[in-house]
Amino acid sequence: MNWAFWLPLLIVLSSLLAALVIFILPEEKTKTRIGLNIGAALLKIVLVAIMLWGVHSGYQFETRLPLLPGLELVLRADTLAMLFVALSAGLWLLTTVYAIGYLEDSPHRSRFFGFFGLCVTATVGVALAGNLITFLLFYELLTLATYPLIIHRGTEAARKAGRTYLIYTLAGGALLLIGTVWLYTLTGTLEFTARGFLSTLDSMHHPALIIIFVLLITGLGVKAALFPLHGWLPQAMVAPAPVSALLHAVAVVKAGAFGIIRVIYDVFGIEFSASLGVTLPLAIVASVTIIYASVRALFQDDLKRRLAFSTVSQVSYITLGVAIVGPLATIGGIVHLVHQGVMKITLFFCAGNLAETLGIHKVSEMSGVGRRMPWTMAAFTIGAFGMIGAPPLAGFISKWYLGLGALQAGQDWVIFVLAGSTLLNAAYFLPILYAAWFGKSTGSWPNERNIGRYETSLALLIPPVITAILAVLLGLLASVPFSPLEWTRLITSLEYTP
Amino acid sequence: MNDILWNLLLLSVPGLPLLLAFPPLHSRLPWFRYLAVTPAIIVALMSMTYSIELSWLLFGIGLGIDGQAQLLLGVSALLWIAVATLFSRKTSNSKAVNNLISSLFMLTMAGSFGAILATDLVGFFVFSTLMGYGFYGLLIAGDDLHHQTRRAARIYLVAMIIADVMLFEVLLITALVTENMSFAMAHQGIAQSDYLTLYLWLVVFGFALKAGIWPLHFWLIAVYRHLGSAMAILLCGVPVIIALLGMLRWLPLGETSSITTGVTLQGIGLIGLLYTCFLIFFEWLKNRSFTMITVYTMLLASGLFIIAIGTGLTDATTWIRYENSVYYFIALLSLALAILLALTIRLQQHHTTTTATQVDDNTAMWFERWPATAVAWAGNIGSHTLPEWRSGWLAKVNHLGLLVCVWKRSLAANERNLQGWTVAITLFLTLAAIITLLLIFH
Amino acid sequence: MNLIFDTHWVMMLILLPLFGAVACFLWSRQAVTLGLITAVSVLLSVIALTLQVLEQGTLRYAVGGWGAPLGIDLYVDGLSLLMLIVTAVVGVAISVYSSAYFKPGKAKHYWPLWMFLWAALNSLFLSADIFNLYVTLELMGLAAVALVALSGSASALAAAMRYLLISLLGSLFYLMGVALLYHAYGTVDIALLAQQVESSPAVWAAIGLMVTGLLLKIALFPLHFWLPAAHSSAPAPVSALLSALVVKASFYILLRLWLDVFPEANLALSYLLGLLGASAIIWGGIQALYQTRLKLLIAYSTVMQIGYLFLAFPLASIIGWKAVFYLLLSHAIAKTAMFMAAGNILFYGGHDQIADLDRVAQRLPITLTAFGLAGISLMGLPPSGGFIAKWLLLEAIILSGQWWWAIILIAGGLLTGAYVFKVIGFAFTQAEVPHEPRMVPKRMEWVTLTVAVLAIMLGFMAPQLLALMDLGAPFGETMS
Amino acid sequence: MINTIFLYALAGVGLFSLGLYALIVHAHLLRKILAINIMGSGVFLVLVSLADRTQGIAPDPVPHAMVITGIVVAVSATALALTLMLRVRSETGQAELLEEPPK
Repeated sequence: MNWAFWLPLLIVLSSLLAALVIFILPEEKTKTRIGLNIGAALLKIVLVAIMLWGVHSGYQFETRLPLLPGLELVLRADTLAMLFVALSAGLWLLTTVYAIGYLEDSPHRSRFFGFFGLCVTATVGVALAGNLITFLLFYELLTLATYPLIIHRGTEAARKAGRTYLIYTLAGGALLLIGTVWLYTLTGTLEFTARGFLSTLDSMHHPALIIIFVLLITGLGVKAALFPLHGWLPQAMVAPAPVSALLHAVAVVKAGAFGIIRVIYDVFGIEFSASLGVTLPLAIVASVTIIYASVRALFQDDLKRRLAFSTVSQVSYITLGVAIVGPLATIGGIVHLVHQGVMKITLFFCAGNLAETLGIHKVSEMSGVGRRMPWTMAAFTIGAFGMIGAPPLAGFISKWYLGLGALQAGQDWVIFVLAGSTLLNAAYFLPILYAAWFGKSTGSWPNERNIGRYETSLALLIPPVITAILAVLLGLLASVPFSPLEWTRLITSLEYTP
Repeated sequence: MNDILWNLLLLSVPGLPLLLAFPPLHSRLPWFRYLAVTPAIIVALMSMTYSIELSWLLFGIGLGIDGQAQLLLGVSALLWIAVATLFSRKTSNSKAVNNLISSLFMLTMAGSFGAILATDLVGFFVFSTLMGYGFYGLLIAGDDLHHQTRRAARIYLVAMIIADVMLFEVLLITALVTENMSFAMAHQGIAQSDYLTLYLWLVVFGFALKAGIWPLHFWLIAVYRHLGSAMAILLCGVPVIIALLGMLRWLPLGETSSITTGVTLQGIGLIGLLYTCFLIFFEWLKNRSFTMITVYTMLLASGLFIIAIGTGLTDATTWIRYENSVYYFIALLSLALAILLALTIRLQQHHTTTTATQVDDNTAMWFERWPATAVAWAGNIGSHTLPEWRSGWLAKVNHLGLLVCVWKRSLAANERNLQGWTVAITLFLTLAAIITLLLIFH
Repeated sequence: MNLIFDTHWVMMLILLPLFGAVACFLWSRQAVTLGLITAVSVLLSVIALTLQVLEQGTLRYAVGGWGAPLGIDLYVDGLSLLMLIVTAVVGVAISVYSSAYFKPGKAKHYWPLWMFLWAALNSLFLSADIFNLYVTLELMGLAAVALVALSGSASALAAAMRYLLISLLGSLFYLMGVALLYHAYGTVDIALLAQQVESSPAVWAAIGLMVTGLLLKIALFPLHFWLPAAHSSAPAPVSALLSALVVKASFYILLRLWLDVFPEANLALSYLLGLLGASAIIWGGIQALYQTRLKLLIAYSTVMQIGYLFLAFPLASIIGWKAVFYLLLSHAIAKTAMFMAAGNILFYGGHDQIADLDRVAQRLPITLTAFGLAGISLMGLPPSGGFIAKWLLLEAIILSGQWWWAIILIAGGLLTGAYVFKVIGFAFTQAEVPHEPRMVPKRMEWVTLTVAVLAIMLGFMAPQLLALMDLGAPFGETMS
Repeated sequence: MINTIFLYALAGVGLFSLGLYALIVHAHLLRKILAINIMGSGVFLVLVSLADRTQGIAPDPVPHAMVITGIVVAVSATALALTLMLRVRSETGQAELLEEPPK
């Protein structure tokens, strides 16, 4: 058996097959479904671990299947891909555990977990895609797999959110498609290459390349929720909490951001992009998004909506880091892919716990909740401080490299964006913490239920606690080998001409 | 073997309080507040210079103990013991609140000890941030809280966050010029770089805000007005002293001279001194509040401190001569102030406090009212002397002002009284203006 | 192996369904069994023919040994072979579906007609001369009309009548063109004509007549007026047949003539066709979006998809032709699945009002999945046949520099998305079943799903299918 | 010089156009069916007349074969059309197509 060929495929298939089996599983076979879910998630983690080790030792993993004459479906494990794969595999397990706890006794679980698995499949595919067409393929699959999850509840609001989501993402996908095809007609290849494959192109084509860049980034920006294409994200928070968690931390939003990284680094090449003059406008768009979304977040009373705007803002850090041309900023942007994921998933898990256990959906209802659910709120606190960028949490590391990179690249204005964002983040997170810990509890919650022996059921409690601990460790142990930061350094060293 | 023991001991100074911050641990231990201080006392008593490098932590963090740190650690441990005693008396009825207060107590303690021991910029920053947030928590934890205290605490928080943002920029600048973030290396690196002036001003501004030095003292006074004795002692003994220490540690004193900066600082310190004298005088005439006078004394001392720093920056050689005395100065200052405060607050509690409510009205600071002030001002010059259309325009502005109010009210959904954000915005704008100016000059 | 390579599978493909039709007619009680046997044997014959062609290259077969110009020639190249294959695949699926769909009373009419239609289709794809094409076109039309009328309702009869008149009209236009061409060159053989045709007034008149006649039958905007009624009032399997195959057969003739017979440099006409195609996409899409009945929605979707096929005409590149041909194949499969799904829903709930679908949709997950998968292919989202086609078409558009077609293409994709998800959105709403439903036979649901999965699988078969298309170089010599 | 054969062809085209006109104008289905038949006759006339392409030699037999085939097709089509028409009339009470779209 040829591992180099099969491993990437297996990683994609592990969740795909599980999803397909779950689809046809009768609703009442709860145990089998849980076993399948957890088993597949564990299997994937093991496979990813093997591959991680392999990539680190210099093995090449690559799957190639013919798709069109001259174009192949390529799954390749490069360093950047591994970062995202490891993130999604790890968080998938936690989210699955969480979702099992969250959706206990609710209808349509087979459908839910089926699409859940598809969603992860698509995300992993996006991560492993070795060329733009493969990327596109999984990117669209992701749109399709998440739509049923968003409208899972079947309410009018959910349908509306789903519709908005589709309008945005399908239009974005169409732009991406045009850009991709156009690129293909110019170059005849779509293979991701470190430092890009376009710099050798005749300068006659440069105007076309700029248009292609805009097309691609706009298409990806929809999912990455770049201003003004972010409208769908706050609406999509009607989805069940595990879905929001996955959407915001790993799957959809990250796929967009990851795509932007791919396009800039492995299609255009960062230095070539800079010479085309397209990075500065992108950085400005990202900055506007960061500030704008933070300001919007201030005014949201719905907890999940506030978190959603926070996501819009935070994900643009990634774009910003990528658009500032310089290795340190790149590190900041890429590592934020992981850091934001871990922190935001914590926050959404906690929001879900509040909603599920106490029926709390609004910030204004959270007064004193820290005393009722200390573990949940402790995790939330860590996540929130991480978002603010307080040391030594994960968010601090990202901000550190972003700021440093900006200074190194001579783009001092970015510092103001970061500072402003820090203040705004503090402004919309700290009142929550304040209310939760120090507010007077009214004594009764909108819809309190007793789940389990602890403050809530263990399946709901353990995932956020683990991710919160991770958020601390990712910061504290940032310099340890195999940490995302060190891995990102490895990625970055490949992207810049020495 | 001895090394391992020392490592453990040094690590446990911030580590033990950090560990004890977990409710399951501290709720099962008796005397845990004193227990947490123990390593600090042991280290303070053993006279030895030792340092460790934790390269795996963050970007590499160093902890070390030398004469100066020992002195401060000792004093601060004493203060903590005193505060612990005061704290253990007043406990809340609710177990959850007690746990929360204890956790915050431990976190603040860990932060303050860690900051004293830190031998590099990042470490200091991490620990002082921990201390800052912890302290804010302590300020507002508790069942019956005066709403003015809550407000004052919020102002403290905003001031602290802004200071942290500035210090974060300092960190970035330092990281840009040097790989090694330890104080010694950072000083060397920054002294040779173009960023020196920017660095100096950011550090001074950031820590001055944290220490409440004139003219950035507004939060300090607001906070002190409504504090109990324990918290008052803690405030002067921990956040203020750590901030002063930060200035000493972060500035490349004795290694490089910057005449203009130094002289300007001396000037500011002097004006601060004069201003504080006035304050004390008026306070004496008006209220005879001993607490406030003590606080103003603190301002006085910090003014002196700034003059000293200014002098140090003007002339490196002078600094080296009296460097140690500055450390003694702040150590003694914190002790003296603590004792003074404890006494005055005791005194005050025996007298009836009738003045407090009158003072409350003045706590909204002038810049918190700036939108309204601006509109009022424009109204004054517009509606009386100018034709109709101008006043219509003003009405629109007024409307805008109303919008701001709506904005404020909508914020109130989160927390009843969130005027603190005006402070945040004003400060941020000021900060932006200053940094821009500095960048232009740079 | 010799058995495969020596048998005249070409003849088998025409004779088998013909015999099947007669047998079904004669032994109407066993019509279902006989029909299924015939369907499977046709499929096997097509497979055999494919092997044969792959081994021996393009095939020309003179029926009865007469040969052109007097006799009838049958010709197999990549184009016709793929049409045969898709017909066989769709045919088998529809046969299986129909075996459960029709009540015995209807089945005895349905099976002979359907077999007859199949025979007509197969012979149409195999015909090598333009007159023979006319005859088969006419036969196909008559069978199709009879099938539309099968349900016997007033609206179905009216639709069938209109369809018949249109069909006859189109055929006559076409025949007039054949007459003119024959007069000018004395032959009806496509290959011979291809060598001789030059630009002349008579040829132009012939082109005009034939294209008009065929467009009527293809139902290109604005000549589509008859299609929604006919396709939506027929029984579900018939709707599937009409949308997937019958319309495509007329397009196949047009493609053949355009590529081989009509002289180059008819630029204005090609642009006109492209423009009509673009209008069809937009108009059909908008109409589909506003329909309240599912089958009408699908029928308008066919109007729209036909528009796509005409985008290749102004591009006039090999890759463009391949793109639309691929689109034709994937649309045939996807539309079959879609109509079958609509049939299931209709079968179950007794109506196909979209607004009331939530009651039905939740109970038929397999059908809904099939509908969704087919929808993905129609939208051109990866991974599906539709995506490959769209990709190729975009590539051709960009290579030709006529970027405005790309806008139409994308807008069409989004419109498709809009109306597909308009339906799918109902799958997730919670609603009670108000009345006693009629259980849908498992066979119908699963065959629907199978066809839908096939529509997706087409996205992974592109290299093989495109290679098959190149057999005999129907689109021109140079390799793309 | 106007060839008689060409005249026939012209007549054929005339019939075709006449039929087309009638097909569009008349609403009654029988008239429409008749119109189609007339159009068909027109086409057959054209085919037959144009068969004489080469002067002097016996006419080309192929078009005749075509016309015969065509007539067969036309007869069966007409039969189907008439049956359908009768069914339509029995269902709707009139032998015309209603203009409004299906329900």
